[in-house]
Order: sequence, then structure tokens, then C-alpha cells
Amino acid sequence: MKPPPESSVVVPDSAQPADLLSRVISNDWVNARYKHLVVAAPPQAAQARPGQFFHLLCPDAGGEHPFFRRPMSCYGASPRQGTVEFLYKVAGTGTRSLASLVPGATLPMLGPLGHGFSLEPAWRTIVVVGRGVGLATLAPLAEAAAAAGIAVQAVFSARDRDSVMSVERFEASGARVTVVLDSDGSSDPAKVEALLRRLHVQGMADAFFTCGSTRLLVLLQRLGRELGVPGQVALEQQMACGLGMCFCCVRPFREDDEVVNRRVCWDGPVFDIQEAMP
Amino acid sequence: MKPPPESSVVVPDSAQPADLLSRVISNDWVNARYKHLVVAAPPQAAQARPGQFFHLLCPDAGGEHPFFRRPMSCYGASPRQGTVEFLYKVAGTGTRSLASLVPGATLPMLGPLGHGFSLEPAWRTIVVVGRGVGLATLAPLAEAAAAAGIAVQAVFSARDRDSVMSVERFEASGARVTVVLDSDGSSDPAKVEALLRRLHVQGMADAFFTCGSTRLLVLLQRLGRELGVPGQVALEQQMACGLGMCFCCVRPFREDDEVVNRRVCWDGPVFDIQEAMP
Amino acid sequence: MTDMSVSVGALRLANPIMPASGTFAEGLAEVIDIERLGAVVIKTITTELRAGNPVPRVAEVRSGMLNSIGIPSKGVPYFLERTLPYYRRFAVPLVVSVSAPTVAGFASIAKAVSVPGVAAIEANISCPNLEEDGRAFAMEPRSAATVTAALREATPLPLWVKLTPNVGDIAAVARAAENAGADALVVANTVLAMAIDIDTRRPRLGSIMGGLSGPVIKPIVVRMTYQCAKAVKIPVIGCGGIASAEDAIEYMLAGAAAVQVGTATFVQPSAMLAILDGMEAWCARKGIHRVADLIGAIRDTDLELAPAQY
Amino acid sequence: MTDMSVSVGALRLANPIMPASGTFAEGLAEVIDIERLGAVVIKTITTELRAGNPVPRVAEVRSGMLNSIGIPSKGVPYFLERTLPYYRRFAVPLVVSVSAPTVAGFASIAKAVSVPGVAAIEANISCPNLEEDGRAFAMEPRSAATVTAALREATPLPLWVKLTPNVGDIAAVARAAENAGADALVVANTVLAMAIDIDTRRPRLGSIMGGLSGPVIKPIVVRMTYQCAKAVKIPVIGCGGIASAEDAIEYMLAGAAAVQVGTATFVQPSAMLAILDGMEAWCARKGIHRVADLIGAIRDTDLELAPAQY
Ligand SMILES: Cc1cc2nc3c(=O)[nH]c(=O)nc-3n(C[C@H](O)[C@H](O)[C@H](O)COP(=O)(O)OP(=O)(O)OC[C@H]3O[C@@H](n4cnc5c(N)ncnc54)[C@H](O)[C@@H]3O)c2cc1C
Ligand SMILES: Cc1cc2nc3c(=O)[nH]c(=O)nc-3n(C[C@H](O)[C@H](O)[C@H](O)COP(=O)(O)OP(=O)(O)OC[C@H]3O[C@@H](n4cnc5c(N)ncnc54)[C@H](O)[C@@H]3O)c2cc1C
Ligand SMILES: Cc1cc2nc3c(=O)[nH]c(=O)nc-3n(C[C@H](O)[C@H](O)[C@H](O)COP(=O)(O)O)c2cc1C
Ligand SMILES: Cc1cc2nc3c(=O)[nH]c(=O)nc-3n(C[C@H](O)[C@H](O)[C@H](O)COP(=O)(O)O)c2cc1C
Ligand code: FES
Ligand code: FES
Repeated sequence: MKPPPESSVVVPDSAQPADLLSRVISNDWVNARYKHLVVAAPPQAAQARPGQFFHLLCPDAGGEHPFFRRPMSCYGASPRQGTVEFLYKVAGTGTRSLASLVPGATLPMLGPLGHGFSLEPAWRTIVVVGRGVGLATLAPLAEAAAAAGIAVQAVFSARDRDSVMSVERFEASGARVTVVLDSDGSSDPAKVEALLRRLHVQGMADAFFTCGSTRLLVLLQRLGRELGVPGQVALEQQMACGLGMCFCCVRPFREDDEVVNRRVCWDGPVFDIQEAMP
Repeated sequence: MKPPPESSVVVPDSAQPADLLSRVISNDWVNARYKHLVVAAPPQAAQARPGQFFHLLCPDAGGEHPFFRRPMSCYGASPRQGTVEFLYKVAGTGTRSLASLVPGATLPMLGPLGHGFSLEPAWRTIVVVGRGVGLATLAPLAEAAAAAGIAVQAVFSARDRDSVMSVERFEASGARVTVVLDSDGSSDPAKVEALLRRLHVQGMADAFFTCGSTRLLVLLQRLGRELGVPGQVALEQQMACGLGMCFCCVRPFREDDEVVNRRVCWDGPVFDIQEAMP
Repeated sequence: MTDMSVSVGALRLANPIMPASGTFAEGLAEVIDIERLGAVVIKTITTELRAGNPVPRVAEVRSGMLNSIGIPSKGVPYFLERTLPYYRRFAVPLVVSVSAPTVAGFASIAKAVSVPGVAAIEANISCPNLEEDGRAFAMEPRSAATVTAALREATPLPLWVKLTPNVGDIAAVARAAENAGADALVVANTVLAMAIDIDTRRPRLGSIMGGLSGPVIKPIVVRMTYQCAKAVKIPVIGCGGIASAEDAIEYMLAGAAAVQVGTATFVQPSAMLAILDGMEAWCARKGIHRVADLIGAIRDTDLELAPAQY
Repeated sequence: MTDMSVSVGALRLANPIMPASGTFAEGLAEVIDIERLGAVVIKTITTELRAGNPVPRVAEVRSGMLNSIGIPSKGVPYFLERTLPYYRRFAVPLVVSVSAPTVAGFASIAKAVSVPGVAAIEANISCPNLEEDGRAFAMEPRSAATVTAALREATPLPLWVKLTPNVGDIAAVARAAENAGADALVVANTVLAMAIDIDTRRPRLGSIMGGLSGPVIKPIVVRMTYQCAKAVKIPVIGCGGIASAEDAIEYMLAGAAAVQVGTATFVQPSAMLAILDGMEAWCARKGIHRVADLIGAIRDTDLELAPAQY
């Protein structure tokens, strides 16, 4: 492994990050495991770009003592309404305490952070493939693509019908959503591969975007390489600082035949799909 | 100093202590610095005797992280109503978090703990001298005395008129309350001494009881020695376990010309007034 | 039903949960059923009568406490005449913690308390060695070995040696105690620490410094338990910040054959029983038939211990 | 208005607040005004290029964190060509933390970074000494002295030596570093610790053990700061668990001439400035005209340090 790349002096591609105090507007369950959090936030926050995230200071509540902040993708940001949205899975200490937030509560959030997705003006249709929390990260991308006149073919993978989320949100932006499920076997890699190849044949795959599943990442890397389709992936790693300072969030990446460590918070969380190592 | 006395195998003088879950009925301000907490508690708790205390598990609330429990005298206990009362000064971490309790909240409390006051059947009138939080400890004593047919002369010392508490409570039990204040000079030791001597001359001082002020303790020790009046004092010391295990709550006591350490939680909190060292 | 029993050397315990010395006394028997414990360990006693340290003796810190109780002791006769008969009414094994300022003093108190009714002796060697500049016996492998060897001579009872965490290389001390004849190690005593009241500018303990205990020290002492368990063949008893069943299990995975619970009992008098019940429920859920199977069961074989590198 | 300036040897700082090495980087300059700090301290660099340790590199524990980042380093040329020019735009003094596996390596990197724009060198000697069994230089007075003397030879810049808390007698190491020519001591690095995930049975850090930091270590490191400040005449910089103005003041009363803030910044990016503002307000409230008057101002002269006695 080579030492991390020189990116540490790079300027981020959006609003200056700041530690902002937001106020909870709503925090409702969308299904048995996910909640949708909407907060009122200062203007900078609402300028978050697709793929960027916030580092949330989860409350010391209900016997939970989260120590670190928790990174959450921006699921939506409306500068006009002054809101920022998150879609999160209630998993451990931090997200359980987040789930206890009631409307009116304050939530300190650091951001917007990281490098988001980029869209090439030349693309006409992109394919967005997500699973689970990955959809939270991909939703703003679909909306940005629509706004830029780029059509979106979305493939949602989920355990079963009840786990499917966000379809309306994607469809509202004009995306075409195909849902594949573990429960009926339609999420089988071979079937998803066939589906993606069909889209490519139809000229509807100028780029691949993915988040939320290692299996899907591996599939898209292989297809992308074979078909010459570029792609981007949003990755996760445990974070302490979120600002590129602690080097705890590194993951390995391929760079010119070498393996380098990059910080997900600072060099990502969005990376070139071929450089990512699952 | 000699090692602590042999009291560690002594059985307490009341209901077996237990860690009980109580429920807050009310928690209201009585003046700018004191709150009155009433909880519904299991029968054992309500059997607490005057001078006994509970060790309260203060909530981890409002950014306060009390680690130890906090000792609080039982300000009242009604086995019939199943309630226990506390009167407390909002001081630091623990009492601030206690102050945040709302009706319906649960409060774990260990007790009743310690050795309370004792009353001799031969006494006809006792003098109870208290200041500040000391009144919380002395109120149940006045009520027990009344129930035993012993008259109570109470002297309350306070900074000013607004700091006076509990007068109605004492008077309701039949006690005669004299209030002395710093603000008008009536709490001056010489004046309080004259008052106590008057009570003694009138045959109304079969025993002295005190809590809450070192100055008053010293005065009562001197007078008691001179006049041959026995007495008891309830003392405070920082506590960890409340059960005689950690030896952190020791204070020095005179015992046959020697100085010994005794545990306030286990050997007290009520001690012979002449043995206490201020 | 999980078999909760564990062996600490020759001594078989009904379960791995016992109090830490100095955090247990008769008072607790009024609140919990102490017969359910694996053992009871009494507060350290010394031959000399002692009053302990000045107050304030405790301070509260974030997620833990500081103490400078010292060792108020009523001496050996009091132990034999009062404490021991009191515990005879319980069937649970009694472990007697002893201390002394000299090697000979350790040997003599160990001998004096090696009487029927005592199941094991725990030597609290985190105390100043008056023969060597007042450094604690447990701070150097050599002095730990010397005192352990003398204790081994002095008593036929199972000998547990309790180490201090205030050392650079606890595994070396552990090996020294093992080689000198210890039957088990208790890892560890409190971590030397202090706190200052910024308003009064005074130390928050009357003796300036004291011992840190509670949840705050758990990650440090889990590490030491792991290091000691790797370094010796005798059982290691883990002790430091255990407050939940999960904490106790973590210590056992790190290599502890049993655990001691101290500070947690001050906050939650029923902590030890709650831990025991919680461990039993956890084992049942995980299909673990013998709690002893957890001892040292950390999955670390494929990992390389990176050279400590900060 | 309180005079917030302090001296660390010959170096005058506008105020006593600076980041701890490894917890600061350019990213923070986007969120806070780093010109307001007393100094900036960069993450330790080494001559060799290094990738750092395996993931997971951090774990959350009660009131603190574990890390095993290691020292990913891009080497000296990167420092000279990229990092240094970046910091030249700020007026705040730049402290460069260096490390090496050998005494000669330490001397050589110290020499290489002794260039204009560098205000002081902080030697992170809590790293394994490859010439002596891999024990950290800071673990023994002798090896600490040897490496400090070599560093002293190699650089005319103010030399700060950063100690490890993982020792039995930190005052002895402090004295050794002072005698060998250190201009100041940083007390201390992280406390060696570990945690295990009981469900997977795996260590929660990829390198099994790692360094504990955050509020959890404050009472331990305040104690060490106090011990070191009593033991040496050179300034001591306190570092461990500082998260509030009160914490920083506590360290100064214990004897620290300045303080470093690490983990707190991860949770609260503005922590250092909040601490600075809070100290200034506190001093104003208390009528303290020079923050430097707090240094070592603990009221302990009438107290006797009880012989450590657990
Ligand atoms: C850039 C980024 C964007 C993310 N966006 C979303 C999102 O929009 N919705 C969503 O539900 N989740 C998202 N995650 C994952 C989310 O951060 C974790 O689910 C969350 O931190 C878990 O915290 P916890 O306290 O509930 O779990 P615990 O297991 O108690 O967490 C313990 C520690 O591990 C870390 N951790 C655990 N799981 C993850 C993970 N998957 N990724 C990173 N750190 C983790 C926590 O942050 C914490 O430090 C994102 C992660 C990253 C890195
Ligand atoms: C037997 C007994 C009965 C008591 N009864 C009452 C009562 O009825 N009403 C009342 O207002 N107060 C009473 N006190 C005092 C009360 O316990 C303290 O005011 C309270 O513990 C302060 O806690 P804090 O967190 O607010 O203060 P902090 O200063 O934050 O407390 C820090 C630590 O010091 C301890 N401490 C601080 N002050 C005292 C004190 N005066 N006595 C003992 N420990 C202290 C705390 O328990 C805690 O461990 C009693 C004390 C004892 C020992
Ligand atoms: C108040 C108190 C008194 C203690 N007294 C003793 C003692 O007498 N002998 C001893 O070996 N350890 C003593 N200890 C240390 C504990 O036995 C234990 O090693 C330490 O507290 C760590 O465990 P914990 O975090 O569970 O409390 C004492 C600890 C406390 C908190
Ligand atoms: C993520 C992380 C990385 C660190 N890297 C270094 C380092 O490179 N060099 C160093 O001397 N100390 C390093 N440290 C130790 C800190 O500088 C500091 O000594 C320690 O964290 C205690 O302070 P704190 O409790 O305020 O964090 C690091 C600490 C953390 C948490
Ligand atoms: S989280 Fe600190 S560098 Fe990424
Ligand atoms: S508080 Fe533990 S002995 Fe009194």
C-alpha cells in the first residue's frame, strides 16, 4: 500500500461546511426499521449537493450514550424551504437516540461534507442501482439528474415488498423505477445483470451509480468495465471527525495498479466505481 | 485515630432497605432554591423512620451526568398513602437532574437507610433547631414526637424571610416554631443561645435535636454539656454506596477520649450530639 | 440451562461473579441475596489497625469515580472474631483480601487468616512496599515475585494475587507472580488519577491522588486482562468497570475465568445479580451450554497485533 | 480583559489552546478560524511512507474512543512541499510532530523539518523503538533520554517531547527528557486499551489494541500532568480528555503551561474556540488578569500526599 493521496489540501465542491443547529420538523417511521427525519436548517445546509452528508450529533437520550457523531447522507435539501431530510435505518446506539427526537428538538449537524456525485452534461440516461440506506443517498442524485435533463433508470433491490422505500420520491422526479426482491428471487445477481444489460442495449446506461450493496457494486464494476460504462459509488465507513483529520474512515482503492487508502469523509464518500475495492 | 467501631455487623432499626422503584407524583418549587418531591413508593419505603434517608438514583438528564446516587432525608412518609417526600436544595449535578423529574417519571431509590432519631418516653418537651436542608430531616421527628405525646419547640434559622420553609408543616404537628433570621440579626448565636436558655429554664428542653448548621451544632453541644441536656444531630457527608461498604462517608467522632471514624450512612446519619465533631 | 460454574484453579465457583475487594460488606446482604454470588471478597485487612485516609475520600468523575479510602482496618482479631463468624452463615466461598507494608508482614497476615471458612486469599499487593522506597509491590516484577513467594510459603490456601494497572508492562508482573506460585491473578486494582475543583483550586480528594474505577477504566483493564491471560497459564480474574452482563462477557472473552464487580454495586446494589441473570439469559439465547466456554474465546487468531503506534 | 498569552519555553503563544497531534488537519480550517489558536500541531510525520493500521481503526466506548490509526505518513518531501506552504498563510505558530523507529531516524527527521515556518518540533516518542525490542522510547527513562539528546543535537528549534501514559512512573521519564535537553513536555499520548464485540467475538479494532482518548482519560492524565509539573522545571503541556474550559483550567491548575485538545474536536469541531472563549469569560468573572497565573496554582501545600494505598 502507498500512503494516502495528496487530496488533503483540496477544497470541497459546495457550500463551506459548518456546525449548524437544526430544528426537527418531523421524524416519522417509513417502515419497521427506517425513519424519515426532516429538519429546518440554515441556508448553507440546504445547499448540500447529491452524495454529500452531514455529521449528526445524536442526543444523549434514553440510556444511549453515543460518543461520536453519526454520518448521514442528505436525502433531500430544499434551499427554498430551508429544510434538510434524512432517511435512516434505526440500527445501534446513535440511530436509536436519533429516533427519539421529537418535533421542535434541536439537532447540531456538521456539513455539508464530502464530495458528492458528478453528472456529465453529455449523459442522456443514467442507471441508478440501490439497496437499503443506499436509496437515501441516491434520491437527490435522481432529482439533480432530472433537473439537468438527464433521464434516470432506477433499480431498487430489497428484501421484500415491505422493505421497499422511496419509489414515489424517485418517480416524482421522473425516474423509472424497477423493484427487484429477494423474496421472489428477482434480485438474483444474474437477473439484475440481465436487466442492466437490457438497459445498456437500449442505450439507457450512460453511467452507473450505486450505493448500499457490495454485491451490486461488484456487479456494476464488472459490467462497467466490460461495457465501457463509467460509474460512481457512494461508500460508507465508520467516522470520527468527518473532516479528514483522524484517518479512521479509510478504505482501500485501486490507483494505477497500486492500492491506496483514501478517507471516505474527505476524498469521498463518492468515488469512481472502478477504483473502489468492495 | 482508632479504627472504626464494631458497628458493621449491626442490623438497622427499621424496614429492611431495598432498591425500590418509585413514581413521581409531584416535584414543585417551594422557593427559589428548594423543591418538594413527592413519590409513590412501595410499602417498605413508606415505613422510613425520622432521620432515615434514601439514596436516589438521579436521572442522566439535561446534560447532567451524575454518577453516584444522592442521599436525601425522608421529609415525610405515609404508609397509608404509600408516599415518600423529599425537600431538597437544587445545588449541583445530581439535584439539578432531580429537579428535572416530571410527574409520572420513575425514580429508583435505595432505602430506608441508616439509623434515625430516637425519642425517650420520659421526655416531655424537646427542642429542635434547624437550618436550611436540616428542616427536611427534622420535620418527621417533630411529627413522631407529637405522635408520642412529646411537645416540640422548634427554632428555625434562615438567611431571610423568603428562605423560611416548613413552618406550616411543623405547626400542623403541634410544634411551636420560632424563626430567627440573619437579615434582622435574630439568628445571632448569642441571641439563639439566650432563647435556648429561656426554653431550658422553662423546663422545655429535655433534649436537643439539630441538623443543617455547624454553628448551631457547636452551640447546642456547649449548652447541652453545660446544662446536662442530651442531644442528637443528623450529619451529612458525601456518599457512594449508602450501605456501609465503601467507607467514603466517614466523619470523626469523640469516643472515650479517642477520635474514631464512623460512617455517616451506616453508623448514622443521626449521632449523639456530644460525640459529633463539627 | 447454561452451566454457570467456573474453576479458579482448584476452587470451583457456582458462577463467575463476585464483588471486588473494598466494594462489598455485610450491608449488601440486607439488599441482595449474596448466596447467589460465585464468591464474596472482603475489603482488604491489615495486621495493624488503621484509620484510612483524610476526607474527601471520593469524587465523582465522568462515568466513574475517584477514591482514596485507604485501608481502614480493624486488624486480624476482629476479622477472626466478628467478620468470619458472620460469613459462616452463608455457603458462598469467602475470599479474604490482605495487605501489609513488608514481605514478612504479608506472610504473617496470610498465615493468620488461613483458617477454616476461608476459601482463598487475595493478596492486595498494590500497596507501598516500605522496604523499597514505598513503591507498590505490584509495580515491579521482582518485588511482586518476592512477596508472592513469601505468601506461597505462608498459606496452603488458594492464593490470588491482585495486580495494579499503574505499570508499563503488566504481563511481566503477571508472569513473575505466576512463577512465584500464585494460583490466580486479579487484574486489576484502580488506576491512579486525580481531579481538581477549579473554584476552590483544591484537589477533589483529601489525599490529592486516588484510584479511578467504574466504566471509565474498562477498556484499559480489558486490555490488561487480555495481556495477562496470554502471558500466564493460571486463571485471571478480570476487574475494572464491569456494570453489565455484556461487560462481564467481554472480560471472559478477553481471557478472564471469573470477574469482580466493584463500583457498579455502589450505583446499583443489585448489579452483581443483574449481571449474573443477564449472562445466563445471553448464554441461553446464544445456545452456550457452559459459560466457561467463553473464557479466552476472543477471535483474534487471524489478526496481527500491530506494534503499538500512536 | 485577561491576558491570555502563555510562554512555552522561549515560544510565546497568544493563548494556551492548541490541537493535539493527529486530531487536526486542514479540514478544520474550513469550519473554524484557526488563527485564533495558540498554535497548530500537525499529525505526526515520519521519514518513511506509511499506510497506517488495518480497519476498523476506531471504536466508540463510554465517554471516549479507541483508535489504532497508526501513522499514515506521506513523508518529509510532502510535508515541505505541500503542508508547510499551506500553513504559511496563517500567522499561528506551526508545531511539527515527528516520529521514527530509531534514534538516528528521529535526529534525521528533526533536522529535515527544522526549516523556516516551523515554530517547534514535537517528538512523538510513544512509538516502538526498533533498536530495543520494540518497546516505546517513552517507556523507559533511559531510552527517552537517549532519543531526546539526539533530537536536541539535531535541531535548534524548541523541542517538545511527548510522553506516553503507559508507564508506571511518568515523572522519571519526564526528568530524563528534561535532563537530555527537552524544552517542554507534552503529557500525554493515548492510554493503551481494547474492546471486544461480544457478538462477533472479535476485537473492535483491527489491530486488537489501540489508544484510549477523550473525557475518560482526563483524571489519569491530570494526575500525570501534576506529577510531571512537580518533577521538572520546563513547561508541561497537558493533553487528555479536555473538552471544556473547565477541563483546560483544571490542567493549568495541575501545572500545565498550555493544553492540547484532541478527541473533543471530533465531536465538536469548534471545541477549541469554545474552550478559549470559556476560559476568557471564566477569568474575567474571577478577576484573573493573566491566564498564566493559573499555571500550577493548585492549593495543595497544606495537604499530604497519602502514600498510594488501595
Ligand atoms: C457518508 C455516509 C452516509 C451515510 N448515510 C446514511 C443514510 O443516509 N441512512 C442510513 O441509515 N445510514 C447511513 N449511513 C450509515 C450510518 O452512518 C450508520 O448506520 C450509523 O452510523 C450507525 O450508527 P448506530 O449508532 O446506529 O450504530 P452502531 O453500530 O451503534 O455504531 C457504532 C459506530 O459504528 C459506526 N457505524 C455503524 N455502521 C456504520 C455504517 N454503515 N457506516 C458508517 N459508520 C457506521 C457508527 O457511526 C458508530 O461510530 C451513512 C454512512 C456514511 C459513512
Ligand atoms: C444523610 C443525608 C441526608 C440528606 N438530606 C438532604 C435533604 O433532605 N435535602 C437536601 O437538600 N439535601 C440533603 N442532603 C444533602 C444532599 O445529599 C446534597 O445536597 C446532594 O448530594 C448534592 O448533590 P448535587 O449533585 O446537587 O451536588 P454536587 O456538588 O454536584 O455533588 C457532588 C458530590 O458531592 C456530594 N455532596 C455534595 N454536597 C453534599 C452534602 N451536603 N452532603 C452529602 N453529599 C454531598 C454529592 O452527593 C455528590 O456525590 C443530605 C445528605 C445526607 C448525607
Ligand atoms: C471505594 C473503593 C474501595 C476499594 N478498596 C479496595 C481494597 O480495600 N482492596 C483492594 O484490593 N481493592 C480495593 N478497591 C479496588 C476494587 O477492588 C477494584 O479493583 C476497582 O475498583 C476496579 O473495579 P471497578 O471498576 O468494578 O470498581 C477499592 C475500590 C473502591 C472504589
Ligand atoms: C485519531 C487519533 C489520532 C492520533 N494521532 C496521533 C499522532 O499522530 N501523533 C501523536 O503524537 N498523537 C496522536 N494522537 C494522540 C493525541 O494527540 C492525544 O495525545 C490523545 O488523543 C489524548 O488527547 P484527547 O483525549 O484530547 O484526544 C491521536 C489521537 C487520536 C484520537
Ligand atoms: S472521519 Fe476523520 S478522516 Fe474521515
Ligand atoms: S457511603 Fe459507602 S460507607 Fe457510607
